[in-house]
Amino acid sequence: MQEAIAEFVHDGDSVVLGAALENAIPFAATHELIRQERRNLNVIAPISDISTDMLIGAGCVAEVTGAWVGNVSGGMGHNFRRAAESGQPNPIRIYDYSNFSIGMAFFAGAYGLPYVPLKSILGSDIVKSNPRMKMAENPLADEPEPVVLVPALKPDIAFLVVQRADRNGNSHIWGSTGLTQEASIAAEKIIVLADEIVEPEVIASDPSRVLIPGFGVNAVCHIPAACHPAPLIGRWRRDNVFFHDYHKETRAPEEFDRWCDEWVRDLPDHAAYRAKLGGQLEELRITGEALSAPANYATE
Amino acid sequence: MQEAIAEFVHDGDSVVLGAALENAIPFAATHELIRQERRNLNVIAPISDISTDMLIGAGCVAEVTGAWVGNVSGGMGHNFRRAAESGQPNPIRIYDYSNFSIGMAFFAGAYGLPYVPLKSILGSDIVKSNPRMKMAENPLADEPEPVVLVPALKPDIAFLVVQRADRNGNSHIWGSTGLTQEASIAAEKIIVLADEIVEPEVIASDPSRVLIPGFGVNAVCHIPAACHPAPLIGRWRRDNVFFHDYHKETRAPEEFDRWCDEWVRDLPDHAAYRAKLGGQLEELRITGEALSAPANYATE
Amino acid sequence: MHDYSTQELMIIAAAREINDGERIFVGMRLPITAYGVARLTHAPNAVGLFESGVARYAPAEDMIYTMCDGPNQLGAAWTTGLIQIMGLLSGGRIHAGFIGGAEIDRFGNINTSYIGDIAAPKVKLPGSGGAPDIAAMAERLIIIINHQKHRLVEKVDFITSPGFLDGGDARERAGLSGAGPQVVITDRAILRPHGPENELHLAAIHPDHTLEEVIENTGWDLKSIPEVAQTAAPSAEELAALHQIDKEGFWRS
Amino acid sequence: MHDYSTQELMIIAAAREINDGERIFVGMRLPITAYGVARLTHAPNAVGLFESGVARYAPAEDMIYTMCDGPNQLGAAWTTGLIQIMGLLSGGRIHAGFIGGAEIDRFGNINTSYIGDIAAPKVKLPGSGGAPDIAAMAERLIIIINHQKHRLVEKVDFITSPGFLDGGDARERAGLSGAGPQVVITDRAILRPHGPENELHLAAIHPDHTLEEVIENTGWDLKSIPEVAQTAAPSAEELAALHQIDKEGFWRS
Repeated sequence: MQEAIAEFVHDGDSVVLGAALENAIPFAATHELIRQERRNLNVIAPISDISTDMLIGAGCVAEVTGAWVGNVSGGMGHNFRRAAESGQPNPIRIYDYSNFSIGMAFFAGAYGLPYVPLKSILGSDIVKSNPRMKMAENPLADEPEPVVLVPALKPDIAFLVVQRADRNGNSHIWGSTGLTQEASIAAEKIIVLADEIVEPEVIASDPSRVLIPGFGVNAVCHIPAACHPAPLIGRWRRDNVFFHDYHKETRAPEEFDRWCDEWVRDLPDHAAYRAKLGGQLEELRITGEALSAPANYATE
Repeated sequence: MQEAIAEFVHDGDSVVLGAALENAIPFAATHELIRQERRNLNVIAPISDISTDMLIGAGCVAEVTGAWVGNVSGGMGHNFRRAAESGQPNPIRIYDYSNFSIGMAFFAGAYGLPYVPLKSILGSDIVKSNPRMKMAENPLADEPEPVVLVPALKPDIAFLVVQRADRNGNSHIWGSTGLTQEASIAAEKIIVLADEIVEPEVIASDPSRVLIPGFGVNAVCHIPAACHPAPLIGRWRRDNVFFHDYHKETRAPEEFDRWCDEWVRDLPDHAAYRAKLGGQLEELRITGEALSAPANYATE
Repeated sequence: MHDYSTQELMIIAAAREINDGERIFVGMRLPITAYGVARLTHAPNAVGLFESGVARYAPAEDMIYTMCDGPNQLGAAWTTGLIQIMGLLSGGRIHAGFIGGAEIDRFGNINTSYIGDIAAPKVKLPGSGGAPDIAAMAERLIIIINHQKHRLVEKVDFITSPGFLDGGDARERAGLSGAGPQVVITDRAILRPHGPENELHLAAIHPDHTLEEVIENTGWDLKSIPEVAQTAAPSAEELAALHQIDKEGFWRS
Repeated sequence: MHDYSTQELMIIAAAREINDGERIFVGMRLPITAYGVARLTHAPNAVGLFESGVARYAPAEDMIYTMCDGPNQLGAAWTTGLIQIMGLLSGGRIHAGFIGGAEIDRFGNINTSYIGDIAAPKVKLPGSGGAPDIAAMAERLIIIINHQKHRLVEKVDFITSPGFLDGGDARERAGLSGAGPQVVITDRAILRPHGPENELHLAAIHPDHTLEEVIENTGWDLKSIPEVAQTAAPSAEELAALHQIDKEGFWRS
């Protein structure tokens, strides 16, 4: 993943880090972006728990495009608040969306619609505060019918965590996926963080479980627990304690710096992060089985 | 299914009969609509092979909304041509779409967008011939940028064929699905024709394979091979001979009438149809296994 | 002292707002428990939806911290994408949704975005999530909020999620299809819109709370509906259902 | 006599239009075989897409009559919905697409809808399918059609799928992003757009066919590019690949 980020992510890029809401968040990529000191990123995510807060604290972020930034366990994200309220460590520009409107903006970006006319964001001041959105009337309606025009979002790069992928990036994902498919297809480049690398035959045995086919993927990295402390269905439970600790240990800028040194900057890579977690991570590993009923694709 | 159609489908309704293109076409429902002599239907389907042609020949149709009407094996659909060219057995109104534009019209209907602005139908005379579509400029663009506004389609009822469902309508579908999900959700009512009825636990073992959840379904009918002569992945192969025979045996109105008596009107129900097919149907049954790799949903 | 906590009363009051067979946008924490109580008592056929892409019949069997946690997905009716689930809302298929907030005003508008000036906020709140979409498009909106003067304000600094906007028919004129906030459940009382202005009025006071206290803790000049009731105490059945769900007594204290 | 049929020559000419690594919208019949030949020869990393919701690397192993048949889905790279697959086209991610038609005109516009008047058509053709979307949005359009005077016409009665519209920069002015028809492969010749008008010109004549015959069977005054070539005969490798795919010799006769 070091090489993939070095090659594909540039200062100033718009980066989707997790589009599945509170699960499958690519924290391993968040860490590596901090270690490689990327700057002026536009972080795009509907909700990515503390991933966005970490990047802001580490000074990587110029813009935030999203629906919610914080710590689902602890409430606020301290770095996000500091940046928004007092420009520390640097001011950030915030583009507010609701979950459905950012979803439809990704959808439009993925599938070639220049914009979408939405009704679900009517009445919200988000329409006034986000300069990308515009009020209009439905030109096809006989009676006046207000709509909000939301333009397509086309990020530079999307990181996604998947349960399993083959070496070519063909990926299986299950459980709720939030905006994973739309955000990834809308992005110019896709980097897959696979919890497990499997033979191509495993993925090909169930092409309907493919959310992102390999032909659109720029790099596949095998990183177990890349989602930690977020959960991944059937693989890893959520590390609730870690989220609480982050909330307690990042109240002041110098506290965040200490946290970030300890958990990110002083570690060479995600393997070292997993080693540091040790038994705490092993306890989150899902070892039970609740298997899906098979689907038959036979032709004769 | 007789009861479901008697209760839920009325003369003049707009009906989606197959949205998965050339597979999983609900021919069993097509037959029953003919037997119950529904009239003035607006048949909506991107491509439904000979289903639409049969309904037109039987005098059930006033309007056709779709992208292609014919016989994939034989080319033209004779009844469709007769109705369009000479108003036999009755004139029909045709609303032409391309596949993507009808797909996005269903999408808009399903998810509450009043219309969608499309570029993929620019330059086609379909925009001129279909009065529902309208040329416009992208109001968010700095330079003039033409788009075609396509309004939402909200059918009265959608029939869909699924590989398996539980008694509450929770349904698993796999293989390519065309517009099944969007068309069904856009419809006011959904009737599921299940090739197999399984215990709820089977469906619940894999909620990511659910395309249509049961809480939106108005009726579930257990009809094996409801798709015949179209294929259903992992269940039934396509009956190519049947399509060819239909093409040969429906060239003139009286020929179609004979065909329709033999295969539809003179049969009381789909069980009788399957019995009439006998060994021809059994040869199409898929008995082999090419099973999907399992997905794990365990939580611990 | 009662045999139930204030939070348990709030949960049960929220459960009573769910009708059988309805599709409900459930949030986390208190509403998810309310949904569970409703399913076990008067609404066994309700369906719960979560914006991440989950629909469930029975609520999750184990404790969940986020809607994406494993137990909320195991045995779900549907695990899919956000657009499929929130699209049902946008498509007008959802009967009711729960939301909370940092501030609510007398027309039921909710702020979860900015306290103070947008350009230089005194407090930057986490943001909207899917709340604006729920507030705009669910047939009914159910709001849960703590009853404090700085939370129930005359006018919110920022309308994240629309209630009745400026009141009267402003909501309808803005093109919003859902009926808007039909109930606000606090730790002291229950408010409901009343009259042609659709202003939130006091509708019921929880046991052991007083009119004066409620008025004092409300940031606008709170009016009452003609006959203010006392919130009905939880029935034995309701409490049993709640205890069945809240095995560890998380909401009891 | 050659060791290949006209249809085999057309398939191989079509295969040569596919570059390695490209994403190709494959239609049924002749193009699907061309895609298979290209994968086995010079384009082993091409990806084939089918509008019903299928993407494949290797072509189907067994004979298929429709893109939805089982063998086209078994072992696919992706079986999904139409919007996901055609959305890639609309999103500008597709390098080339194949379409056919009942009529084509000198600007590469294609009719598969109405012969004669729309209101009272002489022939009602089956319609567009996804062809307009492919014609509008694929980077390049590859057209295959039988070379007959009533098919290659001065002006089509109805533009189902846009080529260069009225010629020149009309296509660009109409807002279409793809480069339009880059080649028309017939059973007699190969045409390509040429000159500022983007009119289809004769680019190559198949072996055993003559300039006079091609002109005579074209419904407009067909001009030629400066140096008209003879279509290169299939190489041994190309024919071997074709025979490997077309085991039953369906295209040989």
